[in-house]
Amino acid sequence: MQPRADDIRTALAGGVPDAEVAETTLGVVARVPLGMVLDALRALQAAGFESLVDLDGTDTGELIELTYRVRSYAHGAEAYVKTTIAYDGELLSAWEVYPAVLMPERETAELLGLTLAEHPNPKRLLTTDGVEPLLRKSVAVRTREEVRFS
Amino acid sequence: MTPQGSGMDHLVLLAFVIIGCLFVPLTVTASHLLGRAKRDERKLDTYECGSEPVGPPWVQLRVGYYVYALLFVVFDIETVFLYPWAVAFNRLGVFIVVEMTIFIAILGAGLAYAWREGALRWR
Amino acid sequence: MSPVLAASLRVLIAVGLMMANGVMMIYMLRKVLGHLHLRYGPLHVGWHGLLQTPLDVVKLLTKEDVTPRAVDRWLFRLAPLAVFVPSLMAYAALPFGPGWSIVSLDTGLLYTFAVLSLVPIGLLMAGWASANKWSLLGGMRAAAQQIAYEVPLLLSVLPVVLIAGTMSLGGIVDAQQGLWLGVLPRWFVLNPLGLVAFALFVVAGLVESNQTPFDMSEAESELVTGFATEYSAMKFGLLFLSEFSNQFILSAIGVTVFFGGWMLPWIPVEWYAEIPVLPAAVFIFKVYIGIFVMMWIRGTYPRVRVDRMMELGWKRLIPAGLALVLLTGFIQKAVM
Amino acid sequence: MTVGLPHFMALSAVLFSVGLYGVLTRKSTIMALMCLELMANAVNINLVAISRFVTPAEMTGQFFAVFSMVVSAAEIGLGLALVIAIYRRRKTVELGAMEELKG
Amino acid sequence: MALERFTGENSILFARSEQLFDFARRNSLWYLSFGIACCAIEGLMSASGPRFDFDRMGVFFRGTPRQADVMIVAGTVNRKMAETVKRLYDQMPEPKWVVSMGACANTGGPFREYPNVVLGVDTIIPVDIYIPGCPPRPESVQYGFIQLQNKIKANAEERVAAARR
Amino acid sequence: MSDPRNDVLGVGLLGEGLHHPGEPPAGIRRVPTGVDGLTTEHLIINMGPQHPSTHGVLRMLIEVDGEEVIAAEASVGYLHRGIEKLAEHRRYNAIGTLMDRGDYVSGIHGETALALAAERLGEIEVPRKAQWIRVLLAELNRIASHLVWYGTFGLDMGGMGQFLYAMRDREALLDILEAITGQRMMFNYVRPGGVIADLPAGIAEKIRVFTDTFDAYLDEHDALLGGNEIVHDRVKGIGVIDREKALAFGLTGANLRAAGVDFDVRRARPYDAYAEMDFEVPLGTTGDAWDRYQVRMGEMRQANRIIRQCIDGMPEGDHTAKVSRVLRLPEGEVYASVESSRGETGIHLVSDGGDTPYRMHYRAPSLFALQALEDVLPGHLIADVVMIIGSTDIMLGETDR
Amino acid sequence: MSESVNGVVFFMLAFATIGGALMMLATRNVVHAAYWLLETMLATAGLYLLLSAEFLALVQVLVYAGAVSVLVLFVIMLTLRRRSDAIRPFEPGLGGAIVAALFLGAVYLALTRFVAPAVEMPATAPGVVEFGQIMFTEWALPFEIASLVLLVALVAAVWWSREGEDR
Amino acid sequence: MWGAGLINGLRISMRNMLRGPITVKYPYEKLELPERARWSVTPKRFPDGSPKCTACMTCVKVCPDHILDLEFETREDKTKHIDRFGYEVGACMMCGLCVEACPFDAIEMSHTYELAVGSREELAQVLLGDVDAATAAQHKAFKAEVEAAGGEGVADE
Ligand code: SF4
Ligand code: SF4
Ligand code: SF4
Repeated sequence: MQPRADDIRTALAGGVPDAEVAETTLGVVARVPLGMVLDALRALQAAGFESLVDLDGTDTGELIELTYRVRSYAHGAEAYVKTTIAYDGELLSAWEVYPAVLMPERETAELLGLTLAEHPNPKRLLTTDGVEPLLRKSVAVRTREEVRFS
Repeated sequence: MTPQGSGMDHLVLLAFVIIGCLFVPLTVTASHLLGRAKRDERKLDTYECGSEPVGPPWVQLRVGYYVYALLFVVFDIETVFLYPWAVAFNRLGVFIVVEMTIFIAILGAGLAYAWREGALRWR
Repeated sequence: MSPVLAASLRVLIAVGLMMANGVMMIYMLRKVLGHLHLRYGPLHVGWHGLLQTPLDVVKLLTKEDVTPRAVDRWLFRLAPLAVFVPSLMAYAALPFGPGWSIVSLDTGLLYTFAVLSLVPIGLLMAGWASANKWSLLGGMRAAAQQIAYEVPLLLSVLPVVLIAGTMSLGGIVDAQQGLWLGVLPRWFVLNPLGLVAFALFVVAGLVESNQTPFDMSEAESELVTGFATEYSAMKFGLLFLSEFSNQFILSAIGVTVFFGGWMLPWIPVEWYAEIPVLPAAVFIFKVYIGIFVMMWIRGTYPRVRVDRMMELGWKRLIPAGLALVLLTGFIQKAVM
Repeated sequence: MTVGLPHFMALSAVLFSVGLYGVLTRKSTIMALMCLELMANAVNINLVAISRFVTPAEMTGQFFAVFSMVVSAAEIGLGLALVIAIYRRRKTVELGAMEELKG
Repeated sequence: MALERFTGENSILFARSEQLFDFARRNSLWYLSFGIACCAIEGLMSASGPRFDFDRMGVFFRGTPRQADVMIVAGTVNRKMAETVKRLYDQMPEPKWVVSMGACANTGGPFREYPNVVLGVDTIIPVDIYIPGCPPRPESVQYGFIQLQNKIKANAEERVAAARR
Repeated sequence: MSDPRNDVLGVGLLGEGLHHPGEPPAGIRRVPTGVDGLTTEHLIINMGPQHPSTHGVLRMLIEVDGEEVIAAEASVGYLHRGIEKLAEHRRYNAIGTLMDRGDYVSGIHGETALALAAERLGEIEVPRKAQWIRVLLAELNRIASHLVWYGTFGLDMGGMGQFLYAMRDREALLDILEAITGQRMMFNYVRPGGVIADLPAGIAEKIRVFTDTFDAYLDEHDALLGGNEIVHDRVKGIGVIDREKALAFGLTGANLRAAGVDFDVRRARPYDAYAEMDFEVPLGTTGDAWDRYQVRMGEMRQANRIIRQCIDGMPEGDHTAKVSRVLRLPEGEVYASVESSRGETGIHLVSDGGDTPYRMHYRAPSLFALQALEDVLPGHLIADVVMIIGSTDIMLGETDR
Repeated sequence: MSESVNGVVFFMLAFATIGGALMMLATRNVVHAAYWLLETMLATAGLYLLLSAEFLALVQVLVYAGAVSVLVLFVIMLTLRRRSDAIRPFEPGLGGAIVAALFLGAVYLALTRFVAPAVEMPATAPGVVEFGQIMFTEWALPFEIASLVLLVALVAAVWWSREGEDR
Repeated sequence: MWGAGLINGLRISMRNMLRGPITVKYPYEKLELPERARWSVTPKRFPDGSPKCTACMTCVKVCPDHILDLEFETREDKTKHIDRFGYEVGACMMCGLCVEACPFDAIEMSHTYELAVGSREELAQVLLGDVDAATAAQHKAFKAEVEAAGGEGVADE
């Protein structure tokens, strides 16, 4: 089911030579620099990963780590592409490779405070204007005192 | 006019119009008086699923059924003429069938033409 | 001024009928739909919920009447009237018994259709005046329905007019007296041509009375409430009432034209003279059966798409109607 | 008060002149067509009234009125189709555009 | 003057008609079908479903606020939704009531720690009945409606009593 | 951005980019006739957030010309309530309450996805009985969810009967679910390590009665909607999301299978006891609304079959593994997904070793279906819009999270 | 029915007809104008009823009120760009007014000179049966011609509408 | 044949009509809730009427929504006095986590679902007010008593 790291490495070898590919608890993960994400995704798509099924971001405390999850139905294989981006960094949209990122990108950008570049519809998705990036670790949830009403 | 018969009936029809036209404002006014109104500017906003409407509705709207309306005028008037025909049918000779066959054939030809031209398609 | 008084009296009878029918039918609708859907419908307000609809009307009377800012004020106010008056007038020619109609018109059938054809224009008025996109589309669809189904409706009853030789509703009922071959009542629905005509009538009538599966103009799930979206309080009540009244009228026309009107099968007409209210009771009973069937359909079917409805009308029903009329003509002349 | 033929004729005349006035002054083709309908209507009233008073049994006027209705229905159908056709080209429904069309 | 005795604010006729109207109002509570979240499934769908059948007591849904008497706020109201809720409430004609259904509408419920969620719909619009639960059973909602009817009745009686005084 | 309309709208690129109307779908004839030479103005209509048929709070901005949709844009977020964020502040056994409220008509699936992720990361062995119970509940819940879809799908078309009949069956299911879990919708039953309680006594009989009657009822449902010519007329050829589109937009679940892609998480990477179950995965061919309908109806049949197997073969044993009350997972990240009623529900769990997740991402299948809608809707009529939305069975609770 | 009622009815209908026509010209909103036209048509149908031309009245309602007004409304909605287009300033049009007034004057003169043949309205009027009989015997040919006229109109209208396809 | 499905549809709906309503007429009839049904939280008591809660705060900490709120005083002898055991029923999601967590089986999910109230204030309940919290000794005694009676009926979770 899961591809071996080598397969992914070969798939990426042409486009993104400096990708670090490893097998983790997550699966096969290719870490690529931010600028190479599109190349990596393109390479993976060429290698038969037809569909992108997920994209999310994690605020690691210093950076934001993005995880793209691509899948090949033909081979029944799955791989992850990870990259990091600075706070308030500019994320290049991957929608021309995988249109599936259209909304997840908007969501991630909005909730983690990134800017979208070359996205066809870079509006906010979930919240109204002026809402802070809620998924950042720096944004606190309401405290017990704030929510209690009695 | 005749005191009995249709003249009276036609008067009743007029009474229908008049009383109907009185009845509606009456009920609406009654409801106006009985209802407790509270003036509120936002209440008067146009409803559009809870969002702010984008642009007015009175634009130059594509009425996809416009060609139907054209055909309808013609067909309506012709269909109406079938009624006196049907009523007089039993009282007249065979020629009436012939007449009507021609009539319906003409109508059918029109329909067929419109059909062939694609006027019977939605938009 | 007695003629004026007499005329007004007749009209008031019609108004009363319409109101009573409206209230009754809404109650019935909710009851029938309830039971069709494994529920009860109104149950706790009054005996078996009988007070439910009257109270709804009272409530509508006491609601605030909102006239949104953007509407075309005059037309917005006028529209309930433009819808209500025609459907009220349609009661005029219905034969509730031998010679019992509010007015007896030679052209009763055509008259009823003519006044009903004004209703969609009122709906279009309501839709346009509301300055609401949903309403506008709803009003447009109401008019579209009319232009597609007026002609089939007119055509569908034509064979009966032809056979009966009259288009007075009373006359059509009279033409259905007696028995076919000594067994079957001479109702037109039992006549093969009449049966086909009836099938056409059912479809066209459902459209004309805005019933599911042809209720595009208010299409709850598509256009919110269609033309009535901006209407509140009694204006909405009147629109609603007319809607139900139209349903009654079309069912009544169907009963009159195809099901022997106020007659019961196999019972000689003379007997009716003995029991005065019987014809009216029979008539209304039959009409309500027709209404029940409409509600049954409404509780079962989804809605037809609006373009399909138009095409069905123009490409199927109109040719079929024309053919049927011609065929009836030929057969009738041949038999004569 | 008895209503006779002259009443109807007067009514018809007034209606006709209102229609005429409209046709002559309205710039919008649609309005002009509507006014034309008004004029046809006025004529029909006249026809029916005369028929009722003069030839009640033969109903001649009524038939004339019927054909007049046919023609005016055809006319408005055609007229509006034309309006649409012109509109498609000129993007306006003003009468002036029609004249341009001639040239 | 004489007329006043029959129609004035403290006449018996006024009291009687007011009672009738309130009887009608509380037995014909049409609600706006406005499901926001999970509660909608219970409060609006199951409620109109065959098992619970709110239609029995005259409660049924209308698609547009113009014809509704009650707004059931069934779900979590967040900052983006607040505006809509307010607008729809405003667009309902008088007299109107609000039933806040479920923990979220009452107080923000399970999500009240999240800054984007409004802490109870009563911060936006006046609420008449609060129904706890997450989601409340349809019966709870029905109980809520009975409470609402009682409330309307009590208000009416108060008004009539005030008129008599 | 040059389009002046955008200024009025403030909503961006309506009608640009991907939202270009594609080729007309098979069911829609766009042969220009009649007045097509007219350039008419377009209306922009807000469909939602309060609309009888957008199932909750989807706001669809549609641009129509007459009744034809030119462009569509989905605006979501009216139900954004921070499930992902709040999960970072909840202990592992309390996150289930949030997951229940994500895809709220099939809560078990969300709970299971989370439990699977936690188990994978913590390497917790789930007892066999717990696995079977999970499968049983998942399938019961799948039927309940599909019944809601079935009912509302018909409701979108204006039919009422099927909705209420579906609700009848759903009530029977909810009774069972309530007896097992304690609540009708928000179960909070599946936890890392197993399930919170064993099946109550006598429930097997109840379920069996349900499965037996449901087969007949399901046929009835299918006949009522699927057998109706009006429905055929409205559904066939509408809203085609073909294979390419489905893959491009990352669709999963029934929407993907309707396009003919044979992928079901239960089959492809079996979790819980699915490897032991015998079931088929219904597939469509063209990916139109009718195929989606068929696939979902088939899924209900299969679910019923699985339920029967679960009842018959329910193993003995513990209903939960030994896990400490305050579960702490080792540092690391995992991804676990389940086949929920709407598609692949995935949980991406990042742990820093504490008793709450460091980050939990919830992959919502509806979000992906929603993006495809923007592409599919243009070219259809308004009447079709609600139906296409209905046929993809999106749940706003999970798109917004 | 007494004659006075008859007169009252006539004047009501006449008022409605002419009032409708005038309002149609006076109103600044084209949609309103269409509805005023509708009102005029309906009042005219009432006049026909007064003249015992029952069938004609129904034709009037069905065709003018039912069909033509829908068509007119559709065309208005199709061609108006903006609401401001729908509302246009009142156009008095002096020339037209003079022509119309001259015409009216002429008619008035004619009417006053014209001594109406002392015909009373006959007590009975033939019904729709007679109408049908006469129509299909004496007026058969014109009738067929009328249907041809309609056919031509239909074909032309469809053809014009179709034209858009070419471009 | 075209139309067969339509007729069949009518037949199905009629058949359902004849099956009869399945409605439970709520205010007059009530559904029986299953054993496990979880509605509002209520305190449990010993047979003598004193509460079982020991004011250990476990439930307060475990509740994800911070619904519960316990104010108590500890006396010198380590016994506790509960001033107010507050419960915001209006925000409770009835998840049962607090009941699960309570080490003393001192609270339970009741079957009361008729909770609608007319004001926000009423949404906050006081489960226990101004009572002495149970002590470990009390629990021990109770347990012994139960075991003596055969251990049936009051089984701990
Ligand atoms: S109260 Fe509970 S069920 Fe209701 S909307 Fe909130 S989370 Fe959903
Ligand atoms: S049931 Fe859940 S939400 Fe309610 S008090 Fe207990 S832990 Fe808190
Ligand atoms: S209820 Fe239970 S957990 Fe909560 S404080 Fe009392 S003893 Fe502790």
